[in-house]
This record gives sequence, C-alpha cells and structure tokens, in this order.
Amino acid sequence: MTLLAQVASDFNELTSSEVDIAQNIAFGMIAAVMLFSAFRTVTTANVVHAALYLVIVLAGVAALFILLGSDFVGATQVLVYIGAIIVLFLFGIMLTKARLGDDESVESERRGMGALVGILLLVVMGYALVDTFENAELTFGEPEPIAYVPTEVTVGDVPTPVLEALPDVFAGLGDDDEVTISQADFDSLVPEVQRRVPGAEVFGNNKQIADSIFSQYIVPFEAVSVLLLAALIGAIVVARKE
Amino acid sequence: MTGLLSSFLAVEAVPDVSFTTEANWFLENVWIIPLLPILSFFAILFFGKRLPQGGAEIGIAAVGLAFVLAILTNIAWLDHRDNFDYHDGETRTHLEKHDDHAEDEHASALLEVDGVTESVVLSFAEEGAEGAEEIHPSVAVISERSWFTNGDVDFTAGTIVDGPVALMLFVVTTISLLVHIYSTDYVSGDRRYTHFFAFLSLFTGSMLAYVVSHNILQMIVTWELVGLCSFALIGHWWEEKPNSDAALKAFLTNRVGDIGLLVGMVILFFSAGGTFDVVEINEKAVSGEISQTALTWAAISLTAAVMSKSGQFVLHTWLPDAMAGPTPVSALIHAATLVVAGVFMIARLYPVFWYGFVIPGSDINGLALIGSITVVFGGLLAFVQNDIKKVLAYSTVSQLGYMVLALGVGAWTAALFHLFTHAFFKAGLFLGSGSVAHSVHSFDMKKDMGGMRKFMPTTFKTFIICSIALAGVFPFAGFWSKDEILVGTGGFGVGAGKANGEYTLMLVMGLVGAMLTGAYMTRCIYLTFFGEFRGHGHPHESGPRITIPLIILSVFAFGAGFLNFPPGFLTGDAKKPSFWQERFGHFVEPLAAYFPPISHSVPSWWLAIIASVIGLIGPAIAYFYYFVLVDRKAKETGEKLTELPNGPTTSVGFLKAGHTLLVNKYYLDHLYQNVIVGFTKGPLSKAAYWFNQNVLDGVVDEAGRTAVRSGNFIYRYIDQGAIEGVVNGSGRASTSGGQGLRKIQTGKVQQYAALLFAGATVLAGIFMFVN
Amino acid sequence: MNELREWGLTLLIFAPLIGAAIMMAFPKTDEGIHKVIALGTTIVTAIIGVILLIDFDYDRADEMQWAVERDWIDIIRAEYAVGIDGMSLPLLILTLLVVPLVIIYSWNHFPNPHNPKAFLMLILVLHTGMIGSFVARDLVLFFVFFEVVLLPMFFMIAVWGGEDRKYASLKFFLYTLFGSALMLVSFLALFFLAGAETFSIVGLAEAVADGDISRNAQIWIFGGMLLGFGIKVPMFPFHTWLPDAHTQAPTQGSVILAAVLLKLGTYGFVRIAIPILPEAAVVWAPWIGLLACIGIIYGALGCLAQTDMKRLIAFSSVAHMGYVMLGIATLTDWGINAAIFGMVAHGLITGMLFFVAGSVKERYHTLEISRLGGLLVSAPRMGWILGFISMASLGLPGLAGFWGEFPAILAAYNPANGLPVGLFRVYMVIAALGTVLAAGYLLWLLQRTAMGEPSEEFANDPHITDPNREEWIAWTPLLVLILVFGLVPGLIFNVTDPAVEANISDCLSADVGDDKANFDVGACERDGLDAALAELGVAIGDGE
Amino acid sequence: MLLNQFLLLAAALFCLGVYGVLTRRNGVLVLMSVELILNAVNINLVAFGAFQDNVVGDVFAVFVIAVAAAEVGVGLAMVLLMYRNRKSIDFTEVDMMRG
Repeated sequence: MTLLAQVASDFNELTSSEVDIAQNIAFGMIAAVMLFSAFRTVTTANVVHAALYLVIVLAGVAALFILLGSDFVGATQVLVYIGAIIVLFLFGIMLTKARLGDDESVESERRGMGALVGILLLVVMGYALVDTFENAELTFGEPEPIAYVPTEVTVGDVPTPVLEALPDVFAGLGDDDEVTISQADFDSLVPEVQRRVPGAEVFGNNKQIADSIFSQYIVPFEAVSVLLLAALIGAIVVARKE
Repeated sequence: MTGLLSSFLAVEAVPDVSFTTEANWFLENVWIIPLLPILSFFAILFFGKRLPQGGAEIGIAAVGLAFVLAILTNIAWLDHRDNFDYHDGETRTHLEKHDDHAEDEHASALLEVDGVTESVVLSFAEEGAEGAEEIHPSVAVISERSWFTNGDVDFTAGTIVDGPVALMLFVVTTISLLVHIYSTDYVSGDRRYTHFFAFLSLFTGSMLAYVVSHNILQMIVTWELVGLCSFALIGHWWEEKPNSDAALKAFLTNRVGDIGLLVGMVILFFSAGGTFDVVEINEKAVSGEISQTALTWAAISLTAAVMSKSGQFVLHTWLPDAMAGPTPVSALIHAATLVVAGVFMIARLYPVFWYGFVIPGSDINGLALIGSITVVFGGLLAFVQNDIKKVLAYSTVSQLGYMVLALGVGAWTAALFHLFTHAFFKAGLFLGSGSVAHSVHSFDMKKDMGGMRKFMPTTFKTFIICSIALAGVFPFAGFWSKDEILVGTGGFGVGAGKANGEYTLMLVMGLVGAMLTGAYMTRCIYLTFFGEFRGHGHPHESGPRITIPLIILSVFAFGAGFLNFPPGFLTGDAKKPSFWQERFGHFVEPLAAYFPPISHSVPSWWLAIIASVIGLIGPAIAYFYYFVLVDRKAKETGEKLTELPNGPTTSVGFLKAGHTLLVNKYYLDHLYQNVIVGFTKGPLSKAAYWFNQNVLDGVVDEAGRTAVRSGNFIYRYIDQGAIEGVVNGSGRASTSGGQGLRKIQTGKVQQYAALLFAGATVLAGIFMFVN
Repeated sequence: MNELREWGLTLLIFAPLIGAAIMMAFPKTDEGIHKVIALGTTIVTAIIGVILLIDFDYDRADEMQWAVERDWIDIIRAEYAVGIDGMSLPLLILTLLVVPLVIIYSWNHFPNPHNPKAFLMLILVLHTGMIGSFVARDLVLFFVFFEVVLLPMFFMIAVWGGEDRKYASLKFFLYTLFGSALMLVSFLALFFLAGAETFSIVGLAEAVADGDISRNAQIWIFGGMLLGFGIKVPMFPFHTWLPDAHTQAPTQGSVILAAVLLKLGTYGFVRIAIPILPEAAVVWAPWIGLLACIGIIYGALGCLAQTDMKRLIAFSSVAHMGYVMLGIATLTDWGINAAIFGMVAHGLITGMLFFVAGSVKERYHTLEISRLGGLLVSAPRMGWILGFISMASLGLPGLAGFWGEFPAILAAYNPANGLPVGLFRVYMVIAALGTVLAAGYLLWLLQRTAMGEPSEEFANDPHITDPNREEWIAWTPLLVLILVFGLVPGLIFNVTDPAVEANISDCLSADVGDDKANFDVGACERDGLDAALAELGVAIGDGE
Repeated sequence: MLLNQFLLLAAALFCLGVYGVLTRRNGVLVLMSVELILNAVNINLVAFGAFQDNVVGDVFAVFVIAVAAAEVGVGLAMVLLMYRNRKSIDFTEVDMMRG
C-alpha cells in the first residue's frame, strides 16, 4: 500500500475503502492486459511478437508487485526481466535466425491437448483456491515505523490530519509560521498520520528484505550467486564454437 | 467289545513318552552321517580332478565312513530301544497335558466317521487305563540347534533317531556304498567321472539328511535336494536331448507333487500351532489337538507329493524315463533314495495319514487305493518293455505301490519291511542289469541280449536270486514282506480281520500284483539270459568291482526276510513273539506318544499258501509261453525269436487293444507332454505374452496415441472452427491447419509431459474432492 | 566410534557424490583414474557398511541405529532424518555389496559408447540415491532420494542401452515418474490430512493412529502409494516397463535395476505404506495379493513365451516380485520377513542371472535362446554357474531363493487378522503352482542354453570362454552369499524379525499359531466398545 | 483486495504457460512459456508474503528471478547450440542424447 498510498496522499480526502476501489480498478486493468498478452505470447505465430507480448506480461507482473507493496521486487522484476531477460530472448531470436514475420511452424498440432490440460489445470487450481481462501482479505498489517528527520516547516504546508492530530503544537500559529515537530510528537502519531508529516521519509519493506537476505537467507543467497556464476560459465561452454 | 479286542495281537497301552535329548553319543550325533557325504561332494568338486582316482576315493571313503557310523548307530539303537530308562526326567513329550480328555475328544471325532473305529480307539484307552502290563516304549533321540527366528518363533534344525531312521541309515549307506564301488568300474572312463561321484555323494548325503530330519522344514529342504541330485544324475549325459528331457521331466513332475508337499506342510505347521517339529506334530495328531479336517487336507496334499516322488500311479511317468541316467544311479534312485523318500514321509508322519484318512476302521482310503492301483497298473506296464531297465523301473513302481498300499491299510511295519527287503533285491536287479548292459553295450533285451547265462554266470545267478526274492517265493526276502502286507490288509477277514479295517480290494489287487510280478520277471529273465545271443561282439563276465556288490546284495535278497519272522511262526503262539520273531518290527516300529496305536494282524498260514500259489501261477504261464512255446518255435524256425509271431497280442482283439494301451503307457505321457505342458508352453504362454505386449503394454502407447488423436480432433473441429477464428481475427491461422494436420511421429516428450500434467491434475482433483 | 555413529550414514550417503565430484576434475581420457576413484569410493562405502554390520546392535534391531536428526526444510517440517534398523540393514548392505561388484565387472566391459567417466559417475550418483532411500526416515527425504535414482538410470539405459533404448528409457522414466508423482501427492495428502506437523514416518504413523484422518482418505492415500510403489516393484499390471528396460539396459544397469532398484518399491510398502496406514492396508491387501498371484503365474507364462534370454530373466523378476508382494499382502510378520528375504535373495540371484546373461551376450553377441546351446561344453564353469543360479532362482531349498518363496506361501495360509482367510489360501495354492512354472521356465532355459552340443555357429568360437578374472571377482561373493543365506536363513530372518514386528501394527500381527476358526475377524479394527463408538462417530462425521 | 484475485490470476498465467510449454515447437518460445510459469509462481509468492505480512515471499521471489535469469541464459545457450548443430530449433525433432 505504500507507493500507491503515497500517490493517493495527494488526494487527502480519499478514505481507506476508496483506496481499495482504486486498487481494485488498477488490478483489473493490469490483469486484463496481462491475460491478453500472456495468451498472445503462447499463441502468436510471430516469434518477435511473442517476445514483445511477454514484455507486457512481465511489466504487468511488476505492476502487481508494486500494487502488493513490494516495490523492491517490482523494481527487480523490471530490471532483470524486462531489462535483461527479454534482451536475451531477442538475441536468441536473432541468433537462431527466426523468421521475423509469422512462422506457422512454431506451433504443433497438439494444441487441443495442451488446451485441455491447461483448462483442466485451471479448473482444479481455481476450485482449490476458491475453496481454500474464499474471501481472504489482503490486510496490509501494521506499516513499518517511518523515519523522521525533524525540520522546520511552514504551518500552511502541514496537511490537515496532522494539524488536527497535534493541536498543542499548532495552537495559535498562523499559516505562515514556521515550526519544528519534535521527534517525540512525531512518535505519538498514528502511522496513517505520520506519513503526512512533512519531512517524514517513508520506506517500503526494502529494509526488511535486505535484512532477511543478508542474515536469515544468506546461504541460499550465496548459493544463487554461485548458480549464476555456474550458469554464466555453462552458457559460455555450451554455446561457444568448438 | 472285549471279544473283538482279544483277537488283536498287540494292543498296547501307548506310553506317555516320545523323545529324549540325552542318549548314546552315536544317537545324539547322527548329523555326522549325512554331513560326511555332503562334505565329500564339495571335496570331490574342488579337488577330485587332481586325485588319481578322479575323486571316487573321497566318495567311497566318506560313504564308507558313514556306513560304519550307521552300523554303530544301529547297534546303539538296538541297545537304546530296550534298555533306555524312560522314567528319567529328560524324557518328555511336547504336550502340556496328555489326558484322557484329549483321547476322548479324538475318539468322539472318529465316532462320527465309523462306529467300529470308536470301539477300537476307546478300547485302547481303557486298556491303557487299566495298565495291564507296561510296555517298554521306543524313545526317539533328538538333538537340535537354533536355526533362525521368524515371527518371534525360534526354529531349530536337528536330528531325530528312532526305529525307521536307524533302518534307513543302514539301508541308504549300505546300498550307496555298494553303488559307489560298483560305479568305479561301471562309469570308468566317463567324460564326467568326477562330477558323477560328486553328485552320487551329494545324493546319498541329502537322502541321509532327509531321513534324520527332525522337522518338516528340513524334510522339505532335503527332499528338494534329493530331487536336485536326481536331476543332475538323470541328466548326467546331457549332451543328448532325450537325457536332459528326462531330467527335466523328473524334476518338473516332482515339482508338481511339491505343490502338495508345500501346502500339506503349511497346513500341518499352522494346525499344530506353529511348529515344524515332526514329533510335536505327530503327538498332536495322536492326541487329537489337530482337527480332523486339517489332518485330512494335509494328508491329501502330502499324498500328492508322495505320488510324484514315489512314482505312484498317474504321476509315475517320470520314473521309467529316469532310466536315462547311468545304471548305478538308477539302482540308487530305485532302491534306497529318491523314490522311497515319499514312502518314508508317510511313515514319518504316520499319525497325520492314520487319522487324516481314518485308516483304522475304513475299508478303503486314498492311500490304499492309489497304492493298489499302482501295484497292478505298474506291473502291467512292465510286460511291454524291451529295455531291461524299464522293466525294472515299472517293477519298482509296482513295488512302491505295495508299500503305499501297506501304509494305507495300516500295516506300517510291513511297509517298512518291504522297503527294506526291496532295497536289496531291486538294487541287485538294477546292478545286475547294468552288468549285462555293460558287456553288451545296450539295454535292449530283444535286440542285444539273450543267452547271457552262458557268458555271465555270476550275474545270472545273482539276478535269478533277486528275481525270486522280488517275486516273493518262500523263503526269499520278498516273500516275508509281501506276505506281511497281504495279511495287513485284513481283506476277507484274514489276520483276524478288521484289525485296522477290512481292505478286501487291496488284498485282491495285492494278489494280482504278486502274480504279475513273477510273470514279468520270468519274461525278463528269458529274454535276457535264455535263448540265443542276439547282440554283437563277445560279452564276458564283469569284473570283481561289479560282481562283488551283486553277490552281497543277493545274499541280502535271500536272507533279509528272516529278520521279521511273523509272530507265532513255528511256535504257534502269536501273542507272545519269541526272541527271534518279529525283531524288525520290534526295533523299527515306534511305540511312543508320537505314534498311533496300530493293531497288528495275526499271520495266517492259509493266506501265505494261497498267495504263494497265486504268485506262482503268473510265472508258470509266462514260463510256458516263453520257455516252452517261444523256445520251441525258435528251434523250429531257427530264428532268434523273442515273441511268438502270431501271439495273442497280435491276434486277439481286446488283447491287442490292451497291448496298444500299455505300449502307449495309458496315454498319460501324451496327456502330460503334449496336452498340458504343450498347452502351457505354447498357446497359453503365447497368449499371456500377446496380452502383455498388445493389451497392457499397448495401454501406455495407446494412451499417447489417443491423446494425439483427440487433440487432433479438438484442434480440427473446435480450435480451428471456433476459437482460432475469435482469437486470431486476422485469419492467418487458417493456413496453419493443413500444416498442423501433417503427420509427425516425433514430439513424444511434450506429449508425455502433457499426459503427466493431466494425470497429476486429475489426481490432485481427486484428493481435493475426497477430503 | 561415536563419531561414526553420528556421521556414518551421512558419510555413506554423500561419499559417492564426493567421488563423482572428484572424477569431474579429471579429463575423460584418464580412464584408469576414473575406475580407481569409482571403485575406491564404493569400497569406502562398503567398508563403512562392514563397520555398520559390526557395530549394529542386533539385540535392538527394532530400533533405529546410527540415527541422525537435523532440521532441514523447516517450513514444510521436513527433517534430515536417517537411521538403520533391522528392516533396512539387509537391503542397505545388499546395495553396498552390489555396486562395487558392478564396477569391478565393468572394469574391461564398458558398454558402447564407452565413456567410463560418465558411466561411473552415473553409477555413483545412483549409489547415493539408493543408499539414501534405504536410510531415510523422513518422507520428503525419502522422496528426494527415490527420485535421484531415476535420472542416472534413465541415462544409463538411454545412452548405453541396446537398439531400442530410446523407447525403453523413456518408458521407464515416464512410467516411474508417473508413479512417483502419485506417491508425492499421497505423501502430501497424508501430511495435510493427518495433521502430523511432521514428515517423519513414525510421526505420521502416530498421527494416523491418533486418528483425525478419515478411513476413506486413508484408503485413497494408500491407493496412491500402491500405484507409486507398485510401478517400481513392478506389480502386475504396471510391469510393462520392466522387460523393455531390462532388455535394453547395459548389463550393469540391469544388475543394479534388478538387485536394488526394484526393491525400492517393496521397501516402500514395508517401511512406509503399511506402518503408516495399517487400516487401509487391510482393505487393499486382498487386491495386492490378487495382483501378486496374477503376477506370479503371468510372469512365469511370459517367461515361457520368451525367445530372448535377458527378456526371460526380466519376466522372471515379475514372477519373483509377485512372491515378495504376496508376502507383504499377508501383513503378517512371517510374510514381511519373507518379503525382505525375498528382496535380498532376488537381488542376489537375479543380479547374478543378469551378470551371466551379460557375459553370454558378450561372448555370443546374441541372447536368442534358439541360437545358444551347449554352454556347458563351450564354457563349462559358466554353464555350471548358470545352472546353480537357475536352481537358486526356482526356489530350491538350501539356496537363498527358497526362503523368500516358502515363508510367503506359508504366511498366505494364515494372513493377518481382518483379511479373508479362504481367499488367501487360494492364493497360497496359486503361488505354490507358480513354483512349478518357475522350475519349468528356468530349467527349460538351462536345457536350451547350457545342455546339448553347441550349435555349429559357435562350436569352435575361441571367444566363448570361461569367466575371466573380473567376472570371478564380481560373481564369487554373490554365489557364496546365495549358498550361505540358503543354509543359514537366520542371518537375515533374525535381523529383520524384531524390526518387522515393531513396524506392523499390533492389531495386524496374527500369531502364527492362531487358528482362524476361533478368531473373531472383526475385532482387529480398534479395541473395545469405546473405540467402536468412536469410529461410528467418525463415520457419521465424515458422511459427506 | 482479495488474496484470491492474485492467486487466480497467477493460476491463469500458469496454465497459459503450461499450454505454451506443451504446444510450442520453437525452443525460444518454450523458454518464454517457462518464464510465464515462473512469473505466475512469483505472483503467488509475493501475494502470500503480503497476506502473511512478512517478507519471505519477496525474498524468494527475488531468488526465483535470479534463478530464472540463469535458466534463460543456459536455456538459450542450448537452443543456440542446437540451432548450430541442426539448423533448427524445433523441439519435436530433438533426438535423444548420446554420450
């Protein structure tokens, strides 16, 4: 809810449920685009088109990550997938001298079977998911503490919820007066309001992710790095000309 | 009731003891006897070829040592039988309680079957209760070691020595030793001389191990080992296909019987409360702890095993074929080892058969019936054989029939006595026939023999003695044992009748068998030793290593019957056998809690005389036919005749038909080989394999193909028809249709992957819906 | 010693992998080095096995020894739990014995297209998978090792196999993969439905016994495992991959496949399926018994129809594993002891048969039975060995094969409580009939290949010789063990018996002496009225 | 927002990916379909992370992305090799491997 919330913070009046609606609309649009693109990716006869449709799907996935409040993963997704993997794919397409136009030979006539399997899989998974999670809400728990560097602000720039939350601080001050909100006062605010305090730096969960990766998951992380190295060497060994 | 009782010879109170674990050293350590030949097997196999005699010396030494030990064991047993202090604490039975209650139960179980039986068994109990005179029991000696644990039950391996075991030790080692000596000459220069002796040793060793087994599991193991050795020895000259066929036939026929063995033993194991112990099973059968039903089923199953192993009618067909092996092996198989294994098993587990077939009090039962049929049918087959060994083979079948018949009518001692005497004269006959064949290099009586008495006087004499013994002529060994069997049947009320039931049919068949025996042996002797020599070359008498065993065996064939004079013979009082009467029965027949209360028939002079007369009618007719008619005709025409040119079998219609039936061995071989085995090997297995390749195996591939086909179908009619048009509005896809339908054989990976996915999904779905 | 108790099994599992890693460092032209490393590694594992045999406390064979438990994948509660008890010890030792022998046999017998480096590395990876499967006490760990086995075998068949290797290997791979997919689903279903919070076998068994999981679900889950393990065994009618795989695999692959891999399936039954789901086992057992009996007769008939020696041996595996499955289906300690004995015996005997078949192929360049013949003349020792193992394979008492068959037949007379006695007695008779057919096809094989005179084609072929040095080294231990286990079956029975008893639920274990007539068959399910009511309650509650 | 909308979307993507893997003959396109599958998994991971309010899902999503990058690299290298050897990247024509 973080990044989107910040976007929404410009619309100070938006309530929680209204934010929800906005999120749902965003999700619906992204999902529709993704599904269409994914479908085209696996059906189009043009290899380059398939790659480009894939880009849209990957971007949609990144958007979903952001919608889910995982900015870091979203960013990684964009960098790695759209930035690197797709380029790799395009290189692959070029190097294998694929036809740039439609190429019917990419498609086997096993489509019916594939569709059957896919639909079967979807029905079973869909049933299982609906059956299991029914209406489980995504509640974005307690947001993380928000860092605050006390700085002087003009009272006029302070949003109303903050003014209302700290009546003592702003008592009798005009809009042009400058004031510094103390750390203690900041801490006394509820997180919703804290975010509105000018100068409050809002972090996503990036910090936690970093903590996790470099403490709890350090071994898998190292393993992944070795894997990448191995893949690098492997790819070279496999692909190089004798 | 008491009136009936008084006519029995020996109604004894069954002593409440079975076995001891402490006795003479020889009785406790009897395991050494089978171990010696088995070790000799390995020794010959590994070192035999490097020795000057090719390993034969090891075999003879081992078997000789076993023979000496067996003699010592027998001596120890004679002492133990009469002088062992069975009141000692070490002597015991497996039964917790052996009270009258159990006895009553058994009696009442039998009551439903036959009224007469009831009175018999009850009277035993009463007699015992009165404690008239304490009979000295024969206490078996057992020593055992832990073998393995399964299902929390500890199984032991061990040995038992009692009367029948001591007897068999003597018989097996004696015959085997003689056969070993004989073989050193007979098979000398053979391509596999060393192997022959190795397996001869193993054969002896496994038979000895079988005999001393104290539990049925050991019996199964050694029983099969005996079968294996017979396979190896019958197929000794496996380069020729008929020999290996015969070996296979022997093994497979025995395997068929082994189904019965396994099933029967399993039934006994469970019904006796989870034990393989022979003594315990017998005790429980005697005391009535094992239900009548279980005993009957076990007895029927085991009878199947006996039929195959001891060559009883319908499963006897392998036995004559087994003549493909070297002659000493035939002698060993037919006299002392393989074929008597079945008979010995009945004797060993006699209570199972005794109560299972309700031998006391019935007039007919499975065992007696099979035995009596075998006696006659086997004897008849011997008439049409030209191969001297096959005559003897069918003779063996017939004689084994006598033993089984005897056991079936309750004449236990008579059966073992016949086993004992038969071992000697049959071994003598086989070795004698081998001696003849050795000098004429053939077994065919009609083509290559005749007039041999001039060339081989020693062989001739021993052969004649053994034949007379086999025919059961007074006072040769066969007479005593056969007479005892006939008396034991109790038919027509002989032997005070109804001792163990009145088996009239068996008596008749026994008499017919006696007639046949003399007749076919007369034919055999004429064809072999009389008339003109029809073979080639210059036959001569065999060397001492062949003739000395023959002489020893013919001595036994003459004298072995004296060991068991019937009680009352020459003294008149059948109730009190004097010290030289019925010695065999006294020492061999167990008299303990693990053996059923058998009543003994009173010998009958009348029967002995009638049987002798009937037994001589057959030879007389045969003599007239061969020695008079054929001989005269041969002299008239000057040809070397073996049959009358226009004999009864070629001129009389029904005799001709009978002859054809006999020549074709009742068509049993045809049934087995062409019908049953042929069907299994041919159509049945082919059908099973076709099913495998085309139905089961086809399912996998077919599933894949079906998936492709249905995919094509969906693609053509649904995908192409509707969906494709919608999603791909440009219509470009229409061109891909033709391409897509083009036949491709590849792409299996994706296809299988699709199936995999689909399968996993369906399964996941099932699990989801189940819970 | 204590350190070894702590680390021994882990070392055992990963030593082959380390060996394979070292081999990777050497170029593939240095064949000698590869052979030495591979053999050395397997010998190290074998030595550890010997130490294990010495250190193993046979009085406590029912307990897990050398046991280790460490957290592994916390999130799904999977543990790295390994240990050895009387049930797994014989099979583990069998593995540790067979693999070095296979490598020795390979020494100069590498199949085409040669490449010892890759071949030996695959064997080592296979070794890890097999060891791991036998020592794992956690379902996830078991599954991982179970799957590790699959790939090397696939490559062995696909690369070094016979003419039809592509088809055979793919069939083997997909068939078994399908089975293990079902197995995995079953494991997961078990985990979630039983609510055990653990994947350990003992934990799951307790959770199932405590009983949230409905009877229906248990039956379904057992069904999944049945398919998964049954394909691996292989049980009729899932056996069709086996003849193809065996026929096409190189000798070494066939030997390992027959000696160890097939045992993974049956081991799964006795270690996992039955201890965890005894009630469902009772429901399925008659069907397993039926399939086992069909397999016995059917496999034998299949053998009689074969013209190829190796394919015949492969079909005989179907029949022999039928006896093992019959033993398992009785659910008695007798039956399962017999099954484990049968597994070891079949491993030794059929492994040996494949060795001989491989050597025959190497000499004659064909395995077509009609073209062979007179092996006893051309190569007498080899002929005798073939005769010996044929006898062992047909269940001759005194050799190892008998102790897998007879006790299984015996156990079928008196199956566990709750099973239909009459039906199992019919099975017993059918199984006994199978011994005749077994004798038939094996002796017929022996007659056609070993007896008689050699055909003209091969009469004076100098290549047809007695076993060479490597073959003797590789074969002697197996031949000796076949004889030793046959004479002293206690060597295995005494080890497995306590473990088997500890592993079958009390309500199943029928006392061998029980007479069925006096036994209340229904009483097994739970004890007492309360339990009966409780079950009724469960049944009502589950009535969906 | 509901958790399910993300999961169902991911399921749909996953199925499309499976469809692609099963039907595509072109090696590059198969790899792309695999990417779809991986992304579906990633959405699940992140959505569950948000649902349970921790970062484990995010962390694993990052790992998956990294592994995916490696996979594409090696995969494309193999496709290239195949192209070089066979002048075709049709998967249905791939023969079995031989050592």
